[in-house]
Amino acid sequence: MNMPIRVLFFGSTAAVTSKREIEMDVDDETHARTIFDQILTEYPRLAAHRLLFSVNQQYATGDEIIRDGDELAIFTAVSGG
Amino acid sequence: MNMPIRVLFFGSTAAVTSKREIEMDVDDETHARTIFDQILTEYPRLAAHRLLFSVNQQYATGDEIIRDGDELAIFTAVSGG
Amino acid sequence: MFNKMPAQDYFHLTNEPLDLTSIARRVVPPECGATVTLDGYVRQFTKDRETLFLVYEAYEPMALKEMEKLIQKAKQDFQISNIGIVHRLGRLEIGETSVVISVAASHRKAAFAACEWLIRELKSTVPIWKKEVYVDGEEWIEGENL
Amino acid sequence: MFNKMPAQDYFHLTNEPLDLTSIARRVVPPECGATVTLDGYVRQFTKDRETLFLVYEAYEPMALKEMEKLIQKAKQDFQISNIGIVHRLGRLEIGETSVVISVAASHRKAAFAACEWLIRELKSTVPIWKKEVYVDGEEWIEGENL
Repeated sequence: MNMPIRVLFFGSTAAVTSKREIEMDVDDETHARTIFDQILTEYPRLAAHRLLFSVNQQYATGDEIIRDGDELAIFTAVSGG
Repeated sequence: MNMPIRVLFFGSTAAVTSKREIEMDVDDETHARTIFDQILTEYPRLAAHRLLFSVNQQYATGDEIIRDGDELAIFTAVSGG
Repeated sequence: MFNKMPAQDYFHLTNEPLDLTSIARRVVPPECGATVTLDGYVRQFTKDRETLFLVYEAYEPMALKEMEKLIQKAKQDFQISNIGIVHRLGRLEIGETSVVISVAASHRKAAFAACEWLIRELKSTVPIWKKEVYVDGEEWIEGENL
Repeated sequence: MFNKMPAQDYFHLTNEPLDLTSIARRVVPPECGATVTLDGYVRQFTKDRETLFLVYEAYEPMALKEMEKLIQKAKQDFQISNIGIVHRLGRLEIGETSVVISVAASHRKAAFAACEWLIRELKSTVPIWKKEVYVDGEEWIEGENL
């Protein structure tokens, strides 16, 4: 069963992908890691960066089970302050 | 040979002596300690306080040789900040 | 003088200029005696390269959650009363304040330690990014600047 | 934005209210990235006794000399750029700022350490005294409050 999720990009990752946000249909009960890997395959230039991942606005390990409507994000090491 | 000097009081020491400043005539080449001791004798209630001493706006040890026109001061442990 | 509002923690992202005084004052409860405030701003030179201006971008809802976590952790680990954290976003000119962290405490030692911990953690965990714009190009900075 | 005046050390005694922002900003040179500011103010309660207001008095010329010594020593011992110290004198109401110490540095660690050292030294060496005025009396405080 497919379900829609959103993946957000910021700063460097938005520049590399030329996108701020994509929608994807993924299988139910997919691990976050699978989705992140799929995006890295689609945008190989991302791999040159120090990446961080989040699921529903929490830092992600990749083990998270993704559900309908979840909000994922891929961004580089932060530089606020 | 006598010479005039000034001794200043602040905060607690001004309250205890009811004075902000006194003028004294002292012998030339007197040690600061001698003058401070003389004032403590005159105002014995000062001895109940944690006192600090200065000569010409520098913390004093008592060994300073006092000269004409010097500015001495007696005050309690500081409490700014 | 104290504000009429009760002193409290707060955290905030804004596109408007930051005012140190009003931020530092919002965290002060009546039993406190000292506030320590860290004020970060746009440097004109980074390793001899001249910056024209900066752009800060945040993953706003996550940044706010991370800021709230930092405040909770700091209040658990340090003997402090209140914390204020405000980070500016958007375009910042040279010299403008990008971040203010204020910590009020009865004992200033704890306020210093907590404020130093908070800025270090903010720079490594809160999802905000800085783009340096130079005369001859621009780059998103990745990772904490030392 | 930076002031037109070049950033510099300064130290000052005043009967006027203190403004954190303007003090913190006067010490910032273009190569710096952070300022740490200590802001001390009048507590409403000291050990459950309620303060109505405070009076600060200084041995002004000596206090300025001691402040200048602290600045020189701090700049020798810590890797910092500029220091500002302003102490208020006269009558202060509850919540009003009595002292502001701002330290600008390229590396914030040095700014934190120097600011903490400066307030500790100021409280033990600069000839300024505080009188607490309570509902039922008043007293000159002798020695540093902890």
